[in-house]
Amino acid sequence: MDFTYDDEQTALREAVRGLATKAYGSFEDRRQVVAQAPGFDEAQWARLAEMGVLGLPFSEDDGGVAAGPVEIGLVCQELGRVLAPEPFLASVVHAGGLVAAAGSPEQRADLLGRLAAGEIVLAAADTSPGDRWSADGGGVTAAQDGEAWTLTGVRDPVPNGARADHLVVTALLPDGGTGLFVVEGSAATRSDYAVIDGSRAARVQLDATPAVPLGEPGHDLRPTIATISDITRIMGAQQALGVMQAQVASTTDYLKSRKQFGVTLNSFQALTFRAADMYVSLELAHSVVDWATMVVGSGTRADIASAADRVGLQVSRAARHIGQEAIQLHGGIAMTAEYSVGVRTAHLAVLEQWLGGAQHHLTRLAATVTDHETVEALG
Amino acid sequence: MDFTYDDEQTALREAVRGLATKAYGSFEDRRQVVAQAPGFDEAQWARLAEMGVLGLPFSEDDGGVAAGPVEIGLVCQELGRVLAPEPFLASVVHAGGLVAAAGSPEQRADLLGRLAAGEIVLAAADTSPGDRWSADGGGVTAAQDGEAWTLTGVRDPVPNGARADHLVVTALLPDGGTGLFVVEGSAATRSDYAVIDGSRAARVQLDATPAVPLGEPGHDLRPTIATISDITRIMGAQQALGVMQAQVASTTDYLKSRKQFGVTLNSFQALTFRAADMYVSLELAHSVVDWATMVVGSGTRADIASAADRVGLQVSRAARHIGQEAIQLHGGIAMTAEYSVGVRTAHLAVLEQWLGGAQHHLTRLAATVTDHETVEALG
Amino acid sequence: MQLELSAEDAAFREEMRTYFTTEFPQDIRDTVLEGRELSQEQIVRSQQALNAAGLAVPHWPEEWGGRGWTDLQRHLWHEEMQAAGVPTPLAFNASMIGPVIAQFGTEEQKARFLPATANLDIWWSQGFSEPDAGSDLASLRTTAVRDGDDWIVNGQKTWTTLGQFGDWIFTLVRTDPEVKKQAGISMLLIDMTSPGVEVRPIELIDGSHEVNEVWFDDVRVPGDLMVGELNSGWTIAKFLLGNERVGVAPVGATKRALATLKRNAGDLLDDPLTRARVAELENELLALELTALRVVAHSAGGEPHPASSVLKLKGTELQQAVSQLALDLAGPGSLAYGAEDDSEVPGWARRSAPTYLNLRKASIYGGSNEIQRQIIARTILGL
Amino acid sequence: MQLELSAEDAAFREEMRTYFTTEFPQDIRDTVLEGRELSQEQIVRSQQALNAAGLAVPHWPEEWGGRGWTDLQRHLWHEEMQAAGVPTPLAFNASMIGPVIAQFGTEEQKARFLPATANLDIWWSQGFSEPDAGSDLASLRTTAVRDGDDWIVNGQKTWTTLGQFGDWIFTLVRTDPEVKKQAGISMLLIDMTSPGVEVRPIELIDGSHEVNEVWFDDVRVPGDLMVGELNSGWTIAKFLLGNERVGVAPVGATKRALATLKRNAGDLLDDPLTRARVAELENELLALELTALRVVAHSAGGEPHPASSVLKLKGTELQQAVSQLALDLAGPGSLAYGAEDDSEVPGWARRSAPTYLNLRKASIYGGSNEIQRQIIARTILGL
Repeated sequence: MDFTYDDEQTALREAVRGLATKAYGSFEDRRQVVAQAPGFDEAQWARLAEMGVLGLPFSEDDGGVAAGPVEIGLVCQELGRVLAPEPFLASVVHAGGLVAAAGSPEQRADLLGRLAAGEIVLAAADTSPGDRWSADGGGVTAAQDGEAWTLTGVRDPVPNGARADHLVVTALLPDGGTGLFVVEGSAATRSDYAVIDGSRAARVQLDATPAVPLGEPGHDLRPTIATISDITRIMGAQQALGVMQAQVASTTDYLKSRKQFGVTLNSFQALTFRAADMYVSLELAHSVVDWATMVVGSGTRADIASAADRVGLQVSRAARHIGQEAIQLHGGIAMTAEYSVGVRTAHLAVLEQWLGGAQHHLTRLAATVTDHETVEALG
Repeated sequence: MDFTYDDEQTALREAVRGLATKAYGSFEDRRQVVAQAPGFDEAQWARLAEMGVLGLPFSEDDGGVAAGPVEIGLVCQELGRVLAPEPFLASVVHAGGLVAAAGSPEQRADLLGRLAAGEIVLAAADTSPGDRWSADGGGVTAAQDGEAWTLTGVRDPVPNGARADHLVVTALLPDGGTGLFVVEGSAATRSDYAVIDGSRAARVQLDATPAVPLGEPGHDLRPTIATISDITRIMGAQQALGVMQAQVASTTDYLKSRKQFGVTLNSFQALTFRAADMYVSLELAHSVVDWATMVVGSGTRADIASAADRVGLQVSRAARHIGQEAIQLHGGIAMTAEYSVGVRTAHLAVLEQWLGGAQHHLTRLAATVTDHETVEALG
Repeated sequence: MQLELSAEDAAFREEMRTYFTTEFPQDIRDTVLEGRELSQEQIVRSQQALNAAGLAVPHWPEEWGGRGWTDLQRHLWHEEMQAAGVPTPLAFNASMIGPVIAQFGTEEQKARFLPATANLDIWWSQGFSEPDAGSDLASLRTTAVRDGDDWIVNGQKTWTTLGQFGDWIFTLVRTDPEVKKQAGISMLLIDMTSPGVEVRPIELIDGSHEVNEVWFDDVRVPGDLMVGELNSGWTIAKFLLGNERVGVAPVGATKRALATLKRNAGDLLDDPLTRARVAELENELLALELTALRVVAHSAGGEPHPASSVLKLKGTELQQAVSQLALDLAGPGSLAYGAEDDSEVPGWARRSAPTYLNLRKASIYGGSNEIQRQIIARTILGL
Repeated sequence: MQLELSAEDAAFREEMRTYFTTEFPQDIRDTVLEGRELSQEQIVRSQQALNAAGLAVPHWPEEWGGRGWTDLQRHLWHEEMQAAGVPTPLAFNASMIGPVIAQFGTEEQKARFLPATANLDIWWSQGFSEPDAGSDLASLRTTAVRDGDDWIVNGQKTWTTLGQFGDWIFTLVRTDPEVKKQAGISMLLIDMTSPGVEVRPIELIDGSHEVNEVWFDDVRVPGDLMVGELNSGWTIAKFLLGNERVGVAPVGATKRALATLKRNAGDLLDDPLTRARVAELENELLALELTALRVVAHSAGGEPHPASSVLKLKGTELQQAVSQLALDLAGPGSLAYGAEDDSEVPGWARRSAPTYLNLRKASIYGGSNEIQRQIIARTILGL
């Protein structure tokens, strides 16, 4: 039982933090990058590839370095800390994760190799309008004609969908079950739009669009898809943790430096106590994020699903609390787009959707309370 | 639309406040009175009768003065303010209310006349172990033999049940439905016990115990019983309002006078802001209590039921908040039985049971949210 | 105690409801009811319609368009307006500078400004807040220095809501730097087309442009545009900010927002946790509305009722809570913030994230909730 | 990062679990598991059983019965103890005065007191709080004045938990009234059978008698019963109060309380709102337990980890929240507080109201939650 990074992990964190801070340590730089398509910095994407970050999760055969969830998580955390807009979570963790889990050796070597090299961007398209965090493929249907497959339907929102070179799409199979398909980005009808935190998403329309099945065609991949969604949630929670750490640090700094009524704000006990409560939320969330990340490394599909629910609930609640209090304790300045604090809160609101939202997870957990006597942290 | 007391109501309030404060303005006096059976002061009961308070709700024919819910409510509020242990709510509002609603003219004149005169105490027995605020009579069955009726079953808790001269008991009728019966207190097997706030309740065992039907025998009185329960809840909310007002006042006084670290506690902004939040809870609850009381005067059974749910939810939440914060802001002293603050919080916890509890009412209200577009304060 | 409206008040409410729902321009109401943004033209047209009906400035002196209503009647007017989706009259004009000029202005100022203010022929902006002041308004630094009969103004204001539409701005300026900070402040009316006035937009986190910085660089202001006595600005500002008892809490608008959300939610309301959240919010809104009624029923004379702070505090919390529920119900659809109108994601869901973020301001602007708690603790509880 | 326990720690935990669930006196565990009150005899017998098994004071110096465990092992010991319903060793002895005497005491004091303290042959009481001090401990007024080699003690202590059972009391007394208030305080050990010591019960709002006032009227205390240097009492008190990293939050006990409540709740768990409350509490308890593990895993040396305040704050909140859920589930049955044991209202429901009220103390005693927030704000956040 150990909650600390080892030396290699610490070195990786320092390296990623250095790269991320160099690019986005000044919030204005981030602001300019997200102001135009594709909403992130292609050069930074290449630098992340160079550092080996984009291939972290993938096996060496697939062009990666086979790092574990702790390493992937700390990258998410560091990127979250500076609101780095590069689509690591969407492209590497989620879409890349689906390819790694379901693709044939050739598909993995091709797609993941190019992804790790920073040559392409992938996007996962699994949500249709009205969907609420299901991974069952509804909204897009797959049709087969001999060896050829086509997809029809609408996916929206698809994070980074317009920029993606290839889309990894869930779809209902003709004989039941859900499959995974690769669609060329250019083959789909895509409308790019801004998300509230400055990131980009797209509506993706598929209309008998040619598609290539990932792995053996025609198999029901729902369990795989669900697990990769769960892992993505846990890594989204890591990203949120980085954001929340930055929120607490900014708020603390502000209370120490900002003067009103002739004194610094930390003279007002009502404010410092609220900062203390933010810290409590942060630390409790931190513990659950670390735990869930370790469960990814050692748990069964069911363990990972449960960990995703638990971290989803804890971090969604903490994100709401910390995001709102960070704005309130800063006052008006945090309402402006030029200042990082409010945008971080916007990003937390977006990450909640990645996580699945508190009530969704609470409902799932509530269904299980009579299945166990206690919830045990250690197995 | 008017939220103020008229001159007569104000005079009544002053009179009741005077009587209540004289008896229990010193908390030690209250403590001594509740320390022994019957848990209240018979002499004070007589004084309330003398002042006309015990007959307030009843018609003049029944020995009362036919006052409205506003008058009854302000009595509850004033008694709550000093934690007066006399069973006005249990005996006059609840049990008396059932007699007034269901009794024959003779029964009303007899029972209510003596109640108004302070000669007897009544208690309503409508709850059996495991019941959760239903008024359907379950737990006690009525049997008829010619003109004679007997009841069998257990009622527990029955507030003031051991002292009551007559018990007003709900029971399942042989042909279905629920009836109301009067049982001589001495005819039942009763175990008296203390409630956490110093009041008394009893387990009442009926074993083919003789009983007299209230009004025409054999009619299903569920709607009547439910409405009287709802009115009792609203009056219980009035009593809770008095308690909460006293809690906010005590807390404010304490923060102004108590010194720590060389200054009075109101130098600590975190504490004064929490007192401000207590005041907010109090005022919002006050508004709903006043409103629900007026609905008793002018609404239908359904309106009163809905008002009881709304006031039950609002006041239960406020009671929890204010009760807990009053203790916390006082610190250790409020944990002691010698000091009024903690006992007031205990009384609020007891009143929550009278009210029905937040979650019970929330569930009922949640069932209705799609029945209306908005909830309107004014008809 | 009496729950029913008097016959007179009931008739009054009916009159309001009828006007708002049948005579007022429908396109403007639709815009509000669907949660879209009003254009400048719509805001002006709205207020002019109200003014023509005698409903823009009912609380002003009767000589200048006021109606001599009771506070309860004003409350009913305000709630019916919100329930019908009619924009409330521009606060800077109707609730702020109008009453101030009526109270403190010269006869010339009244004649010059009040009719145009009521009719929104002049769009007023508010120039109080400054970058380093925040809740500590009295630490303002914008200066006005005598030059003959005129004042020369230099400095910067910020958080000037809708300043991009402003014709005139009422400002607090420091006219005596030597005295205790509250004592050296005056109020000046400044024509925003004057040389040296510059308005710079501030982009907010929801992508909106609703507040601005306003810079003053040697702006010359004629002496007859000072309101009230020299160095009496603080008194006037307190009057202006504490003037309002009616409509302090956005009760009607929040009720409407929740009702709309319920309609939009559809099947999502089958979830017992969601229903419970709605029920809890409806109950708290009822408590808030009843409290607002108690305040208007009790208020007397021109003094602000201290419970106004309760209304502001709880009112903004509930407004924010409804926006959070909308965000939660929108789910992944809330990401589609910038999607085109033909998106399958419904408009309410697409607007849920910006609305949630935008409304964080509600507990900051116009006296933060910390200031409200302080008022309650000090003024009401004596702490 | 590694979730699994090492083989050694897993074996350690198994050893603890086996002892607690198979060898420890069953009647004592049953009393705890059913939420009934332990008698004095049971508390003594419990600690003596633990001491015989080498499990009463594992964190003391090995010379005096300590085991040289890691913090993680102490955490596992503590959690397994709570999970099994084994009372934790009396804190006044095991966590407070024992470590203090071991750290600051003379060799004579160690030999005289430590074995008897570990074995609960001496029952210690704590004499720190005073009626007018509250959280401001350093403002204490009880005095000790030199008389030859002895000290004469006068004053009053309060909130002395279980003082009715106390044999000895460790006190903070003012030995120098002239200096700054923290500087003039010393620690004295006082035999509670000494002439002039009087213990008076304080009845609490749940009807329990667990705290007391202790009065000192010219109590003569031999000079060799001062712990540490003269006027070093404040340093010792800080050591004593900040000594604990393990078991700061009642995680295991609260988990057990919630598990028991679920079992008792039966059909009431069909209510989706109740299920959601349980699920939320279970998740927060998991977060708390994981945080406690992070703290023990990170702590090094004798310094208290500042996150202990997080554990205390959240731990007491959750403990209170579970007691509130019990009260809500008990419903009207919660009124039957004083009913006889043969009541049809189940025991857990009858105890729900006193437990709810009693646990309000959890956020007041032993460093109120306001003090914990202050420690977090100052020590951790530097505010």
